[in-house]
Amino acid sequence: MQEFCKRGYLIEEELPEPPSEERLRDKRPVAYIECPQRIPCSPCKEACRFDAVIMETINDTPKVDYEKCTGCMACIRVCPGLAIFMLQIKDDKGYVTLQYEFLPWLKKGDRVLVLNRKGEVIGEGVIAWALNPERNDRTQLVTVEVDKDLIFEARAVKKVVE
Amino acid sequence: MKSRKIVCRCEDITEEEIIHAIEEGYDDIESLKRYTGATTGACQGKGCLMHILRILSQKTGKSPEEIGITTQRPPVNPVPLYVLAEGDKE
Amino acid sequence: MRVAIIGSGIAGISLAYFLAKSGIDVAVFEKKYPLYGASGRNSGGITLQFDKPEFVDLAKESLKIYDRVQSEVGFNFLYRHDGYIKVARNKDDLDKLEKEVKVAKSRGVKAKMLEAEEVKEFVPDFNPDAIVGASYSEGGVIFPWPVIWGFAKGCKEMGVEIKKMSEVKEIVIEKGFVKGVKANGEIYKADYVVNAAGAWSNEVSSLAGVGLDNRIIKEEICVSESLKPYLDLYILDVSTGVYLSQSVRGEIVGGILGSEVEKPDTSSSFEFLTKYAKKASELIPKLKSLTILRQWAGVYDVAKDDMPVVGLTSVSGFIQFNGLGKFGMCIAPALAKELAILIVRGENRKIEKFSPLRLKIYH
Amino acid sequence: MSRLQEHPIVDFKRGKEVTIYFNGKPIKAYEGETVAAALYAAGIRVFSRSFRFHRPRGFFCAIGKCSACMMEVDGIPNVRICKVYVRDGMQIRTQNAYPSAENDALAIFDRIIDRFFPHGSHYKKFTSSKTLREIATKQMRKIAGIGEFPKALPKEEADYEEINADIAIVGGGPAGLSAAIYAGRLGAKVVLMDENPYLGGQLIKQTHRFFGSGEHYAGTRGIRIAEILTKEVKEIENVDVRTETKVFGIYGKTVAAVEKDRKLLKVNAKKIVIATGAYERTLIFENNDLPGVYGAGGVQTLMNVYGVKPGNRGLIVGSGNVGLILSYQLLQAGVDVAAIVEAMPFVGGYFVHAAKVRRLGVPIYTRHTILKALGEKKVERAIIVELDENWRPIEGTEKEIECDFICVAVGLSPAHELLYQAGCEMKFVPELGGLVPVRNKYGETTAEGVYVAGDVAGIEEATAAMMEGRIAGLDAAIKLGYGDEEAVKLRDKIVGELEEFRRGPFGERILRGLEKVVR
Repeated sequence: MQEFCKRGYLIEEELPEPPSEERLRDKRPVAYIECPQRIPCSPCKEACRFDAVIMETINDTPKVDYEKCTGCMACIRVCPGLAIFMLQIKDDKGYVTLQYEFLPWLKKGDRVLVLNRKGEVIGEGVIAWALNPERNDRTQLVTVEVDKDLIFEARAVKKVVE
Repeated sequence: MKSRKIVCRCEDITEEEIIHAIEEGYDDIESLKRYTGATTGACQGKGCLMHILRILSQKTGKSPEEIGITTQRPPVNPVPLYVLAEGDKE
Repeated sequence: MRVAIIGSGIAGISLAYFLAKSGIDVAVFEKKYPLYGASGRNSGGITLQFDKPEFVDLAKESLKIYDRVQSEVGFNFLYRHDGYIKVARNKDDLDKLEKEVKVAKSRGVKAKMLEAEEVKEFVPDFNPDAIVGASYSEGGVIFPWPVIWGFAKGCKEMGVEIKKMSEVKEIVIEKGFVKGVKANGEIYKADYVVNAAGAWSNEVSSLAGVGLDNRIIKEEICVSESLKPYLDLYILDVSTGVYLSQSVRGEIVGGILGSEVEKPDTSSSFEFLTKYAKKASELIPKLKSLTILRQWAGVYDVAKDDMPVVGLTSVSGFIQFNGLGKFGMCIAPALAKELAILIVRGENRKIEKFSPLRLKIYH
Repeated sequence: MSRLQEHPIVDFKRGKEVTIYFNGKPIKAYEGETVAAALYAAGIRVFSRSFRFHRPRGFFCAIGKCSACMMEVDGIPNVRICKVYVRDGMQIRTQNAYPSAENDALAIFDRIIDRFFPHGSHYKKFTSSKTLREIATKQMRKIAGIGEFPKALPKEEADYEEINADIAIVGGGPAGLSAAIYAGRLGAKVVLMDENPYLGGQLIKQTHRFFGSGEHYAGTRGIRIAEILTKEVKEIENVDVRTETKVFGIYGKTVAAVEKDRKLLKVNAKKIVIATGAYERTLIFENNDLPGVYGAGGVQTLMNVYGVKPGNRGLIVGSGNVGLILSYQLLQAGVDVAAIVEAMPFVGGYFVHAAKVRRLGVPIYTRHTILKALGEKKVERAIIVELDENWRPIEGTEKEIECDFICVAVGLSPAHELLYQAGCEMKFVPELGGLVPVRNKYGETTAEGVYVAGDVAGIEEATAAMMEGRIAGLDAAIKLGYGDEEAVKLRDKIVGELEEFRRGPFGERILRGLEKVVR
């Protein structure tokens, strides 16, 4: 059984190969899928209209062709495992879009705590964009603005309770 | 409250008591069921049959297949008499 | 002298107890597990009211034996001597009860007829309009499981071996004499082999080449969920065959007297549930608010003339102890005591009338 | 009050407010809630007292299968209040406890009974004389027994109906629904029975998005899949859907059930598909019967169906998909999760489910298990302990966990009873979760005409349950002469998809189990 199953989170060496700096700085975000285990699940592949998610059989782990990925977010809308993150860099700011399914819903401008894969708080961030949950069957997509070096760390947010 | 490991919730039988009954010679599943009352209560074994099988298997060394299980009788859940009576088309 | 008994029901196990007490070397061969047969499936009704005087005497004697054995082996059979009521829904059945009450009283048993209304004194919610009359006699409810375990405990303490999962496949006979039995591939030498196999007695008898064609009766029964004490005595509706009692643990145990089947079959049926629910709730309407927790069935055997089949056969050493019908719990211990005497001494006039040789066997 | 006013995924539609009486005390409730959910929301934790030790027992399975919530309802004894819906003015009384289950004088039994009446003493003590035995037996009768003899006749009028059908389907979860839809579409006369007022079985409690393939609604929430399948089945008029219908027995090809607790339903069918799912496995540890120790399904029903918070801070035992998903669902309901303990050295369910809760700060202790639950009448704390390689607790590694409920999510066991009644050849297969029937690849068991589909055939994903349901439904209808080669092709296509679905590492264990039972 793979090491990450002993911990419940991925560490540096186990992360999928990252998109190029150039792709990250494109004006369209790119999908980054942290789904290392061969499980029978294919909604991300079936949702992608640009064949950017590669899976021969339903049990293969999804690989993203970062060039083909248009950042349309079709995959992140349906991922059952909440394992997909849209990444983008602008100037010295990093943007991570993740699935959020908690109350109270988040709004643009909300200040949030940013947590890493182990649930440790690694800083604060601001919500740059938030999809209305009703438009994605109660899975809100939110983009959190963080320091650009944290886009491979920031994996969860919690609303700062004023 | 005394610390107990409850195997059969309906008849209130602890793991220790099940093991004690097996050692007393009620070491086949049907005799163990009748002597301890396990699986004969309100849930008819839904909560404890698998544990009885496991404990018997550990104590006697027999496989669950050899041990077998108690006869699975209708009704699967309790049935009101006044409803059943309606079906008597004599 | 060594005796092999086939069947660990009330007949086989009580015989083993009496033989062991007289110092005989006994082994009991049980096809499955003790209580697998009718003795583990009945509702424990004990009555002293019969239409045959022999049965009344045997039942009285058996009750005394139960009392003595409980003290000897230190095992409580949870017997409650709260009485036994038989109700009748028509005149003919009521007349039969009157005859039974006369027979019972003639053998010193307290028994009387009751008006329909009087049943309410024993059972608060009883519906007197459902019946035309009833009888009341001594008797009550015993719990069959500890009865068998109690006798078995006594037997084991006297060195009797009770072999579970040991079906007798062969009875060894040489020149008309029994030599032993074969089970699980091993021969057990014995001078006497006793056929106490209940509903399987015909099959066992044929292993010894002795004809036996007892009728096989299948009887279905069920329990409700557990309740505080409500019904103390045992009720049998002789017209519909429905009977009711309450176990010590609180379940209402009820069933319908059986009907003949080809071969032993203990499957459950839908029709039993609906008939039982209808007929039982006619007697006690509030039963309608109860739920049935489990239904099962048992099988027993009864000879063509409804009398027990007890005694020696044409094959010397092969002994019949079956055909007890639905009265096994009531009369087996007394018969076992007499049969033990027959085996030890070679003859016992008291049970002459139950000898298998009386039966004309057609098969 | 622990009723959820709002929830990210589920909108709780609360009915009209009513008042029910619990041991005489008025309790506020809402129509559509079960009595158990209403009492629980009112903070009542002790529902009954156990048979011998008079230990406190509370809400546990939530699906009417255990004995912990039996009470007297309007004079009728032994009613499981987790399956009874609130009605205004209901009189609910606890049983076998004086003065009440909350404060029971006989609770003293739990401390003294071992010294005076060790187990088996009801047979072995006070046996020397006839009078002593009779007194002992009389006392035993008084202490035994749970409910009192009924004080009232049932209110409802009983009814009876007999139906002849091509296919009777027992269980309206993902497997049963799929079987009914696919057999119904071929024209077969189908009767679909489910014990709940809603169809969808487990789906109704699964607020998360499903795995599997898009063709089987992957990416959609379990509760939405239930709505889709329910709509699909109700569009087929030759499928007779009977909800609140509890099948209690199979007698040959007759399926017997009770509909809405008042009608006896007898269905004579040519084929039977058994899709009754599975029960929660219980775990044996000290005080595992304390109110507050729940099966994961019980908590999901309470929280996701009736919108009642199980407590404020829970310990989850077991890290299979159920335990992991439940932890996430608890966080969504605003309930804190103290930790997840897992006896194996690694997480049992899908890694992504573990990652979901790990990144929200929930610790996962692998190689750990629960040693005991602590509390006077309900869970107040728990002790967990580390295990060595051969699964034995390591002295000194005990840790105390603050929590007010414990969810046991250590796997499911197939609901085997009806299959034994139908006479199917059964085998004990640990890889499939317990006792499962021998069958062919279309799900037909050794009992001719009796099919099996879903978790009752072996514990697997809902996607597999839907595929098995479709295959069984198609095959049963085909064998009755419905459908043409298209139907046969469709059935075999799905059989192929199911084999493909099981080819991943998570399918290995299932395939090993299936080798023992598929012929």
